[in-house]
Amino acid sequence: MDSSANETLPNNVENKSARILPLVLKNVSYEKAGMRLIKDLSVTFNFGSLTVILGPNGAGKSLLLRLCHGLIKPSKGTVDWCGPKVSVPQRYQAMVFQRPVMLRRSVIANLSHSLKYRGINKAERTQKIDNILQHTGLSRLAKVPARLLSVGEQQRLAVARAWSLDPEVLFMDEPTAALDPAATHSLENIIGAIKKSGTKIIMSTHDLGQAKRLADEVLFLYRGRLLEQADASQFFKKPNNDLAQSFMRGELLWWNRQELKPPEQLKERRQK
Amino acid sequence: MDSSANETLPNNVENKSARILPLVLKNVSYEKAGMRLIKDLSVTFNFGSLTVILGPNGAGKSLLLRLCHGLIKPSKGTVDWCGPKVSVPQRYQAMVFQRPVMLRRSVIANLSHSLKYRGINKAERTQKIDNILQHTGLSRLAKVPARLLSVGEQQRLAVARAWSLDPEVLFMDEPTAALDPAATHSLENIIGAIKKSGTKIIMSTHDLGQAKRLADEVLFLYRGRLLEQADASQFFKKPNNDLAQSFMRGELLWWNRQELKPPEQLKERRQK
Amino acid sequence: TNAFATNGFIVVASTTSTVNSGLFKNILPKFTKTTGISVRVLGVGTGQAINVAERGDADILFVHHKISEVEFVKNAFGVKRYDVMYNDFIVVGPQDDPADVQKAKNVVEAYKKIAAAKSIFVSRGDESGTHKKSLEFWRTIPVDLVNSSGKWYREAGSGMGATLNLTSSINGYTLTDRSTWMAFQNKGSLVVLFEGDPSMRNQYGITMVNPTRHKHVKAPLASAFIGWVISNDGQAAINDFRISGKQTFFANAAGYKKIN
Amino acid sequence: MEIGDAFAAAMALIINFESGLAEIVLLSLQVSIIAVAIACLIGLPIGAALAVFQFPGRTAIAVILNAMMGLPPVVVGLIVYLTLSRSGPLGTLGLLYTPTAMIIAQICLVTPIIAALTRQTTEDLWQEYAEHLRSIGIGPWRAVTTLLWDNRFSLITTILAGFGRASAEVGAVMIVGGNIDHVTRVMTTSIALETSKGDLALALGLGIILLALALSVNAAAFIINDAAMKRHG
Amino acid sequence: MEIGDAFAAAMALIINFESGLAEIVLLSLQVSIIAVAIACLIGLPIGAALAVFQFPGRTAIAVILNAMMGLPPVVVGLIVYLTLSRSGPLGTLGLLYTPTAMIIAQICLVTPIIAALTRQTTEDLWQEYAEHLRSIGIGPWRAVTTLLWDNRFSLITTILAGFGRASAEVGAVMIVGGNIDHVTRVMTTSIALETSKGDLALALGLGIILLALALSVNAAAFIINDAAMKRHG
Ligand SMILES: Nc1ncnc2c1ncn2[C@@H]1O[C@H](COP(=O)(O)OP(=O)(O)OP(=O)(O)O)[C@@H](O)[C@H]1O
Ligand SMILES: Nc1ncnc2c1ncn2[C@@H]1O[C@H](COP(=O)(O)OP(=O)(O)OP(=O)(O)O)[C@@H](O)[C@H]1O
Ligand SMILES: [Mg+2]
Ligand SMILES: [Mg+2]
Repeated sequence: MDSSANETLPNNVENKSARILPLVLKNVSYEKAGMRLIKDLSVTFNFGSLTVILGPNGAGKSLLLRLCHGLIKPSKGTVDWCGPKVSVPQRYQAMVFQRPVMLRRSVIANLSHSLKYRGINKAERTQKIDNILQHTGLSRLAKVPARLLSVGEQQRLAVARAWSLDPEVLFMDEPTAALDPAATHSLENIIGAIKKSGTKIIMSTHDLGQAKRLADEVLFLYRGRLLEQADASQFFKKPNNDLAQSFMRGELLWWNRQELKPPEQLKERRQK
Repeated sequence: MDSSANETLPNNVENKSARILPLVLKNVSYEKAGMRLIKDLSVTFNFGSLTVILGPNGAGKSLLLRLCHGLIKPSKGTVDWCGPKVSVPQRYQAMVFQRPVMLRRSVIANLSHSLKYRGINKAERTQKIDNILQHTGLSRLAKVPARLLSVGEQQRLAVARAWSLDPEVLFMDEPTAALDPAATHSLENIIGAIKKSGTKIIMSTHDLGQAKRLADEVLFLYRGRLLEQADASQFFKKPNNDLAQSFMRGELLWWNRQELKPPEQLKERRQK
Repeated sequence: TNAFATNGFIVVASTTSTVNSGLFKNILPKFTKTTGISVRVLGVGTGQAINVAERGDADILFVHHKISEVEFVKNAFGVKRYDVMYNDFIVVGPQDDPADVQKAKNVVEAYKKIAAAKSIFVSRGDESGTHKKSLEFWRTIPVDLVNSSGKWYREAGSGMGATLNLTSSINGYTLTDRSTWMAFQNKGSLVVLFEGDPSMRNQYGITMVNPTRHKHVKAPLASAFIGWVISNDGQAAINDFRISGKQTFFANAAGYKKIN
Repeated sequence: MEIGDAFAAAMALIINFESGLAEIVLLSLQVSIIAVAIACLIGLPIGAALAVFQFPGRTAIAVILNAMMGLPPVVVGLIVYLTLSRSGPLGTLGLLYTPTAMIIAQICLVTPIIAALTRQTTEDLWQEYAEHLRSIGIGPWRAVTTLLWDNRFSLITTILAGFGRASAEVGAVMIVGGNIDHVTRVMTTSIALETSKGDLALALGLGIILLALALSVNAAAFIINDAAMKRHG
Repeated sequence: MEIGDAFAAAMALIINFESGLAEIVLLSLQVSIIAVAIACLIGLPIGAALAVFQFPGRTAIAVILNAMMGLPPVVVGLIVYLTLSRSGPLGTLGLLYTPTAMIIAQICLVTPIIAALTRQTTEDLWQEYAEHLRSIGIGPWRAVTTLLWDNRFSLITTILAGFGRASAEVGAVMIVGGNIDHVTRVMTTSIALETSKGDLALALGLGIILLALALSVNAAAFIINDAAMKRHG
């Protein structure tokens, strides 16, 4: 995550005109075990901007990212890619999970595994991996089994792995949560560079400073509901929603929201 | 993690005079697969103060906590509890892991499982669990299978579980990494209260602000070596070690340390 | 109705030929009805039956290899051996009879023809009474069985039923006791090709396991059974047993013969 | 072709449902289920303990256990026979040629299978749980309890593998049970008997019924397991 | 007591090492290893696919597979026998009473065991891997490859369970092989034969040799597995 190397980032700028974007969610609900975890959510993700999803723990940020990425199916509503190449949308996306899955292989094998299945040939793979390992500071760990890495190192590997796929849309679920300050800073630079190269980034974070630094657009989620969608500049000046306001003040504890006078409709959750 | 409720925290203040502390590490090294991951580390942890371990990803913070907690054995050197009750030191410790293990049970069963094995009877258990669930904002999730919780909720459960054991020494490995801002704030308050109740807390964090707010004492780890041990006030004014200085400036990337002119002895790692 | 009606049971170690033919199923209820003693019959190889009896795991030995039975008594494993019944061995083989066994004058000639034609002959190969009988016949002919084994001479190493199954699917010849043959249902194209040579007689005997050697042997119950088997009632029951209308075993206990 | 005959024979057996068949079916189920239950009581803790305890010779025991999954039924039958025989060490109990002897033989066959497969499954979960369980300081035996309980939905396949071995096995029960009519005759020994009588259709018919039984037991286990899983998440 | 005799018999067999014994031992190993290898080729992908693919009837198949772990060898033997017999559908191949027939029978017995246990093990790993693999968009068959590869160290126990079943089994090979001396006689059928001859010491002696063989195979598998594990972490 060497911020000085932005020019050599292995992303392929010229390919990046919308192939699957925009992504349109219409009245999406997600239920599990009788609980409505995502409620009537409608939103459109457009090419270009970086979207940050904010919200307290358990708000549904990770579920929303999974729904968008197609890993879970909505119980109601639709999730549609509306670009020209929507027959294989998975090919143009990648995701960094909040708890990254480490294949029981070395760091390098973790990277080459996904590249192989994207049909990238051996020579190109080796070069790409070298490059990306360097940018994420994993070069000297290349041969270590991925499951033995420290948590922060695993998070870097997850970023490297998703990034190497050169996606049009990159989902990231709190990608810097386990990173040290310098690595966080460096990853923010990388994210900026990836975005510049034409990749749509949709990420969640609990670091409000980071959100402010990176976001073009903010979604504020609360108990499975999208309470506010706004331009970053506007949102960080002052959110419209009262719950978003108290969240920004570091006050919003979702389990004692009654003290915060919430909208009436929020009461139904987990009553059964 | 309701900060207003500090007075009702379920810790048992009167029991808290040193039973197993101090903890003395003498020349501790930890090797694995031919790599020296912790190198010649000597440190003493005393009763009362809160120790924060800082250092970049892969520095060995988690390994050090594991060594102290007795989960791994040093390859060289000794880790000794020097208090009066050292025959069963595990009874007086608890740990919040960086990746908490969720038993395949409900939230409540995760809590009662460890309490049961500490010999706490059913009535007391129920009351304790109720109390702690409330303080960590998990009450309404009590019956949900723990593995379905969001990552942040899992981290809360891990804190609740360790806290419920009422330890003399509480190890916490980046306990707020997945928490939202308000929950982080609240947990910091809880940590303060636990400390006040007489529990020794040894924690790692990447949040320098948090370290500043909580620490009495700071250990700075770098590539398995303890480079600085200092009073928090002194450390945050200006660390003595040059690497610690650049770490505090958000500059220390461990994989390009050659640019930072490090001490010579740091070169041997992972050469094989 | 009698002294033994105490729900006692005895164990009889016998061979698969008697069990598979259904003889015991037929005659035992008659015994149990009059005495109240139930009889548990073990159908195993002759060698195994003798071994079981020697170890004292049965009260009675009921097999068809007189030499071994006499030996059994001589070594004080058994009390006394009685002849019970007989039937005969037969040579079965494929209907088209490639070795022309049907025309043989005696069993040795039949065996000679098989060896000469190198037609497949399936041997039990398990040291059972039937196998030993078959070897008796082979020994009278100059033929190298060891070298032929695995070629035309196949050693099945299994019970009569399994050997017959094998013989019927490869259309070979084999020697079998008549009772197993009569009850056997997977004959395929096999037919009886040679029978009636007096040396093919198959004698069954019954012996009580020595109760002084094995204290737990239920001597009174066992004597009752042996007594019944060689009594007129028992012998008549054996003679009455039919497979598809044909008599299978011929009772020949010493006393019974006299009466007849 | 005989397969058709076999189905006809199976149907005939079921339709003219004789008490003889019922007796055999019940005895089969009884023997196998009791044997598997006892094998679980022994094998599950042993398997889990092997995953958890660290001691010299642990791998050797694991390898031996793996090898013992291949205990030949006839050999087990012989050993149990020699032990229970009147001239054997436990001869005075008079257990030979009783259902109890058959249960003992099957326990010997099934316990290693359950223990070896449990060791493997538990080891995978222990990797995940070890740090937490050791952190809260619970002893290895209590760790075994926790692991077995939390792994119960995976262990069902292990137990069913054991049940499969028990219910299908003929070599051992034949030797120690003796296939005595009305006393120790079970499905598999009946099938062997009918085969040796050359009544292949009847043998196959019995085989079909035995498979149907196995299927019912497995389906029941699955349904119970699934319901429990739904309840516990 | 006979156990002593058995060890003496085993020693005698090994010391006066006859070519007859070598023949039997080799055939046993050959038949079981080939059968298990083929059963793995079929069972591993089927088991893993059942863990990965979602389709209606998936649970039904899983339950049937579990139940088929309890296929009785005699029944399998009969079915293979009827299929290969001269009057059966594949009679023209003339495979009955050949080692090939024995291999076919053992494949039938072992494949369900390997598939069912693989399904269980793979399902546990799939739970962990699913999101990542689906995220990178690899198809289910390629997911199967990844899962089998990454799970190879756990699957060894599964394969050994299959090998145990194959090498210990007597009912099926007896029916389709016929236990013909120099042609299809293997260790287990020899043991059954000696038992029926009443030569229990020799039977047990052969049993001891068979167990020693199984132990060697398992130890070899363990050593290879362990070396690979050390290399791959
Ligand atoms: N499969 C499931 N079954 C039941 N509840 C679930 C399931 N998956 C998620 N949940 C619940 O849905 C809610 C939202 O989960 P999600 O992981 O999206 O939260 P999040 O916003 O990402 O939180 P965090 O900041 O802690 O990561 C949580 O309360 C969680 O307990
Ligand atoms: N079992 C192991 N085998 C080999 N290397 C290991 C093992 N465990 C840890 N390591 C290595 O030791 C180093 C220190 O790991 P540790 O988890 O203590 O780091 P950390 O300081 O906690 O980092 P983070 O901030 O990312 O959590 C890492 O580089 C890691 O790859
Ligand atoms: Mg989340
Ligand atoms: Mg760490």
